[in-house]
Amino acid sequence: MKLELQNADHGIDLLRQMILIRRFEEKCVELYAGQKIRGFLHVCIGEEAVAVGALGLLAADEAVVSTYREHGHALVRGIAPGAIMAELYGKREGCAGGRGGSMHLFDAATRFYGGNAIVGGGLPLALGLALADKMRGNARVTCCVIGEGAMAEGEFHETMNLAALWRLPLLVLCENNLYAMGTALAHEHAVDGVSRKADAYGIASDSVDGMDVLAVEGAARGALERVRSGTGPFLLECRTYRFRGHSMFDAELYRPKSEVEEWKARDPISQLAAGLESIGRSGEKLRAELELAADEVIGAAVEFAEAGQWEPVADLTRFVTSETS
Amino acid sequence: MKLELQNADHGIDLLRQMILIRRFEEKCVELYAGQKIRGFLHVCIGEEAVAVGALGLLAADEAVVSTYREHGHALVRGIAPGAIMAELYGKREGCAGGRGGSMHLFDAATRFYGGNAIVGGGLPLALGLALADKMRGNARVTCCVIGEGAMAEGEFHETMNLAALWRLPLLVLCENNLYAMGTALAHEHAVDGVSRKADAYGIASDSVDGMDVLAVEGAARGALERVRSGTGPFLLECRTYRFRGHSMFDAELYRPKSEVEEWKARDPISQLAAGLESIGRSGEKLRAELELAADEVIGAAVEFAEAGQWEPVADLTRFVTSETS
Amino acid sequence: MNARKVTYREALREAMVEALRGDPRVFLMGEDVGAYGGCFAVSRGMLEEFGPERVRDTPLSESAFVGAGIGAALGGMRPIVEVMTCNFSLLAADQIVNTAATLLHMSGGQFSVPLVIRMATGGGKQLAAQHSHSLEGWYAHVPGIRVLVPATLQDARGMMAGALECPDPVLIFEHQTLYNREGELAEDAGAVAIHGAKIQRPGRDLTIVAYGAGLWKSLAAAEALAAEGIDAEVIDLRVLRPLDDATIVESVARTHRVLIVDEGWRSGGIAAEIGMRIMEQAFYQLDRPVARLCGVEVPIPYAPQLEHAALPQVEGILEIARELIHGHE
Amino acid sequence: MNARKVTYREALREAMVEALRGDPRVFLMGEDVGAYGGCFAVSRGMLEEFGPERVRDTPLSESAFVGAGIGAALGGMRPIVEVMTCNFSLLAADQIVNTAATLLHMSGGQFSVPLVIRMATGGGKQLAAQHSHSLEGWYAHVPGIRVLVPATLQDARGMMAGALECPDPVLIFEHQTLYNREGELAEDAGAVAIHGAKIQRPGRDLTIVAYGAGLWKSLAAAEALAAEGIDAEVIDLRVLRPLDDATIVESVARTHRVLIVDEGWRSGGIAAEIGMRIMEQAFYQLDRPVARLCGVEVPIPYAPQLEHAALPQVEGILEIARELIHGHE
Ligand SMILES: Cc1ncc(C[n+]2csc(CCOP(=O)(O)OP(=O)(O)O)c2C)c(N)n1
Ligand SMILES: Cc1ncc(C[n+]2csc(CCOP(=O)(O)OP(=O)(O)O)c2C)c(N)n1
Ligand SMILES: [Mg+2]
Ligand SMILES: [Mg+2]
Repeated sequence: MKLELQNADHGIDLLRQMILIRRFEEKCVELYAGQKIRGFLHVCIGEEAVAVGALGLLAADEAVVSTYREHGHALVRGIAPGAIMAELYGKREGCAGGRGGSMHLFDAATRFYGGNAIVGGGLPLALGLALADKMRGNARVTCCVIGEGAMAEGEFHETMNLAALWRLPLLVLCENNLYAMGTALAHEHAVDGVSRKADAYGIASDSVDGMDVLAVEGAARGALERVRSGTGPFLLECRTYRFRGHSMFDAELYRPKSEVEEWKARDPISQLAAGLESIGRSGEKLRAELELAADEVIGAAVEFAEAGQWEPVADLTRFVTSETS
Repeated sequence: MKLELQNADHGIDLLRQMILIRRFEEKCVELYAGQKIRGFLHVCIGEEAVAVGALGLLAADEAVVSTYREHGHALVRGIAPGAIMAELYGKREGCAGGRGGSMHLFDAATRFYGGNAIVGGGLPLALGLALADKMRGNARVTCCVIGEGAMAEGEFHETMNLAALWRLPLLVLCENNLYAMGTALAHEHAVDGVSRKADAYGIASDSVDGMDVLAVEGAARGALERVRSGTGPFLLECRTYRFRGHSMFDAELYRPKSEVEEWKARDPISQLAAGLESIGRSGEKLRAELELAADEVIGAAVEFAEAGQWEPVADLTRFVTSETS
Repeated sequence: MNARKVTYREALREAMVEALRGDPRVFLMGEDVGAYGGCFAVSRGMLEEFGPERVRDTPLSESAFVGAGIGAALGGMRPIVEVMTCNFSLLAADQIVNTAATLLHMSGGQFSVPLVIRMATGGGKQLAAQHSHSLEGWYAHVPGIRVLVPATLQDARGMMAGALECPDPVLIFEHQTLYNREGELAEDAGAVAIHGAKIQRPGRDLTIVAYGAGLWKSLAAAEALAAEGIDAEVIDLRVLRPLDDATIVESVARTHRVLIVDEGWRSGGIAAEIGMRIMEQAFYQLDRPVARLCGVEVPIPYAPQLEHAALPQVEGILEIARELIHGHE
Repeated sequence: MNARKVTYREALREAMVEALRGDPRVFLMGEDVGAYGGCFAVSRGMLEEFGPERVRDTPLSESAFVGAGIGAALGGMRPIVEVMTCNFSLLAADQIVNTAATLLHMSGGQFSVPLVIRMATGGGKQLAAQHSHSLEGWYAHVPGIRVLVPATLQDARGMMAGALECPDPVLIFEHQTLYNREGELAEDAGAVAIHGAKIQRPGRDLTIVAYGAGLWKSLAAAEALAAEGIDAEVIDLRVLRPLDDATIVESVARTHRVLIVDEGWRSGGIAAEIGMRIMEQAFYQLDRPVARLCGVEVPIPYAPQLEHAALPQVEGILEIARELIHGHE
């Protein structure tokens, strides 16, 4: 963890964001047990450094296409915690009007294009967003977040090839948490890592420790500069780990407890807190304060969600097609 | 063209096969003009060295999965020319009973699994054939022939990854003729060649001059040895060229005539004939003899097809599902 | 109003050329739309006028380039994506059904997808089982998309403008046997509605509901029936989703007898839906059960006599029409 | 004959275990069937018994591993491929429709494809639009495949054996809400036919045609109707392709009134096909038009009240049944 003294404030901000995500999702797990949240719920606990380190660098008008494990991405991109929580509740005040739920957060204002539950399905969509920008002369980036599991889908291959052929401003951000549900990396990919995959398309790539938010930020900054310079797409892999099961229905038969414990010892939040400690800020005290602050935000979000309305059943068929007025 | 004296007979046999394919397809073009053959017709004129050099090495029980440009493959694998021609006519004596036509030659006896007209669609099927062999302890190879265009499809990626993961006895034989219909290589693939593509899966690969039948044979022999040794799949690229349009409906707007002429100067048949000449056999005389012999075979095939029957319309719905007796 | 001779293919091209000229957001993308001139020569010449950015050749990557169409539409463009035939569109079925069709709803109305996808459909050219199927009725099952089946030159010329204006995904199915069809088109032919069926031939004795290539077979049959004293009304559906029940039901209320002609496979095809709607809305108007003439349930074979037998033909229409009027012999 | 308590999930597992024990050619392949124990825990424990070759975890590559199932079937194996939900099967739609379903015919009868594909289907668990759709009726449109929809424990236990014996591709749709369903199963429960519908409750006043999760809703409705003096017959379709018209038509000839319950989207769904078959074969037996209660035509939303409203429910069945008997109020 390379934290410099002059960056302490920035470090604290990163810590704040990671803690917000962590606490938000811990709350989600609790609410799921209480059946306030239903359906599938996938949390990114343990992986917060990726969302915060990488997506935090995007400009306000840069687009994100994400997966079903996207609460962290949505929070970093600035969707209101209340709107996210209301969505998880299925309320009309949710950021997708309650129609999407946990796997389908959407927000036009922050250009957050889901929340996609077809693994790899967001890649062609992100390709198209980048294509539109290129055709319209916009230098901005589209960032597509995928898990390493998605790299086995044909859509990954087709998208990489097209993005490279057309030199599109696309950043593919791979959260490699070593498992696709219960399938370990060694059973997913004949070749580990992204560099040889990227090479196959002549795409620049990088791989970084996804538990170190500063490292993620550094790598993402480099990747984004490159993409914004117009040389084409970039594939950035962050090696990370989910501390919890794949979803709320996971017996975790496929990995040893000890492995989980090893990775927990590298908790990105603890690491950053320790980094702050090492430059003379009280990491643990900060952490406690930030947790309190986060809990307040989350409490308000829950209240907002609780107070939200159920969409009237009469509106069921709204938005199947557009309402042309 | 490295032809050794002691191999003259083998060289003559290769020449015989290439000439049979060439003459067969020239006849097809003629018959198409005469409306004896209908639908889509894709000939491999110019590319004969690949079929003859590579597929000629397969053992009798090794499977082939091919494309819609497969007459040459079918002939090399030993499907009777009459059965192929009857199929092109749409007669019930055809190797697919007239239901398939030019794009869908099939033959159980020679383990010829199509004749597939979905570009890339044969790859997963070949993967499965190889998987069955591996699970049943058969060391034999399944050979999947694809065009370079197919390498852009997601199925290529998924199949490569799975074949490598599972170390399956699969030879992917890529006929790279520089175009997918009218789309030139530079618009198909961000990266040319197969080595970086194969690397992405840790698959062994090779690329060879597809106009030189002996070179093809040499490369294919190496590839097949490797696959049969149980180390997993192999990707072999043969750089070749089709002298004619993509199908009978091609205005050839996308490539200069001069390019076609350059490649015609490298005609695999002429090259082999010259090679035979160089070791003291009269290449041109041989060629003329073999053409005569081929024409006899083809004449008989056409007769067979002409004499064939039209499947009664009452049998239309046969073979939609199996007839369990 | 002057008229001129054009083909269906030319009418489609004119519509696209007009769209690309008129709106910088519109572009055409697909396999071989550019240098090759389009696999059915629909876009020939367009690369020269609009350049490779706007007439964009893609590699063989149906899922990615259809999905890229969705993304580009979200990004403010108005893409026309060409998929060579609807058979190949199955490689992009996930993008069409799971993404294009759902995005507006899943996002609570935030993200509409103004995407147009054109594809060839249908049999009759001996292209066999992987190039000849009719999937327009199948896609019409999916909420969130609109399905157009232009049969006439007017619709080939005029539907594109409306499709591009539509905020939602529009699938256009062009029957392979129609591309060479020639006819008269008004000099100033332009946009037509992308909703609603149309009575192409009024009649009193019987309603024939058809679309695409089936329309022309139905009109030919209607002529032959007229000679026998049977006056058939022929409806061109034009749009398979949303279906225009009203026009059909209104016709049935007059004729009391219906035949639906649909090249798609019989079981679970669009003909069944139309029949069911008639049952629901005009049961007591029916003198006889609704009849349908569909594609035989078989992967379309190559052999000409088998392919012919697998598809609805004029003769079959005549037979059923006579039976509907005169009863079983 | 002893009976025991089992769940639908266990019944499915038993059938697979039996198949793998009994035939070395049978193996199971799909995402997370092994180490994870199956995404719906159907195959839990099977990896331990049969090892990673025969309970084969695949990467996320639906098109390739479904296609590999086709190839392995051609190569002499008897693969069971699991696709987690039918929504994801659209990524393999090309392999299923363009290859598995056509190969036998295209090859003139030479290559049959004895492949079994299992997938979860249906809504009711708030999984939203990319995990909740019902595509079994959609697939039933395609010639060359067989479509099974086990609703009962007997069928969950017994259909696999027949599916594996079938020389052609068989798709099995398991409704997500049924996995936890518990009931009695005979100690020696085994193979059942993979053709034919079954009258699950005889009745005289009205025929309710249902399948999958809809069967249970229909049976519950029939109980409630009985209390009102309406005696409903409930038919479990069991197989959507080929459809067993005969059983339906025979029932209609007795009851003269029909309601079809189908969770798939209404337009162009399997309910339309069933209605059309009744019209074609039993028009003059109908006292009223055939009614259908289908999934509302909307990508299934997450919110519970919306999802509930989007799917057929007992209340809706009751309403339509009453109307069929008593007429509109
Ligand atoms: C096309 C598709 N296939 C299967 C699934 C079921 N599924 C959901 S998440 C998942 C694993 C994805 O792994 P990865 O991409 O590594 O993301 P992670 O969950 O690890 O963040 C699977 C198999 C799906 N949603 N979509
Ligand atoms: C999935 C699919 N997409 C498009 C087509 C139309 N098509 C037929 S051949 C072809 C080009 C294929 O090129 P390549 O793989 O290089 O083979 P070649 O024809 O050059 O031998 C295309 C686009 C198809 N048959 N299947
Ligand atoms: Mg993962
Ligand atoms: Mg090629």
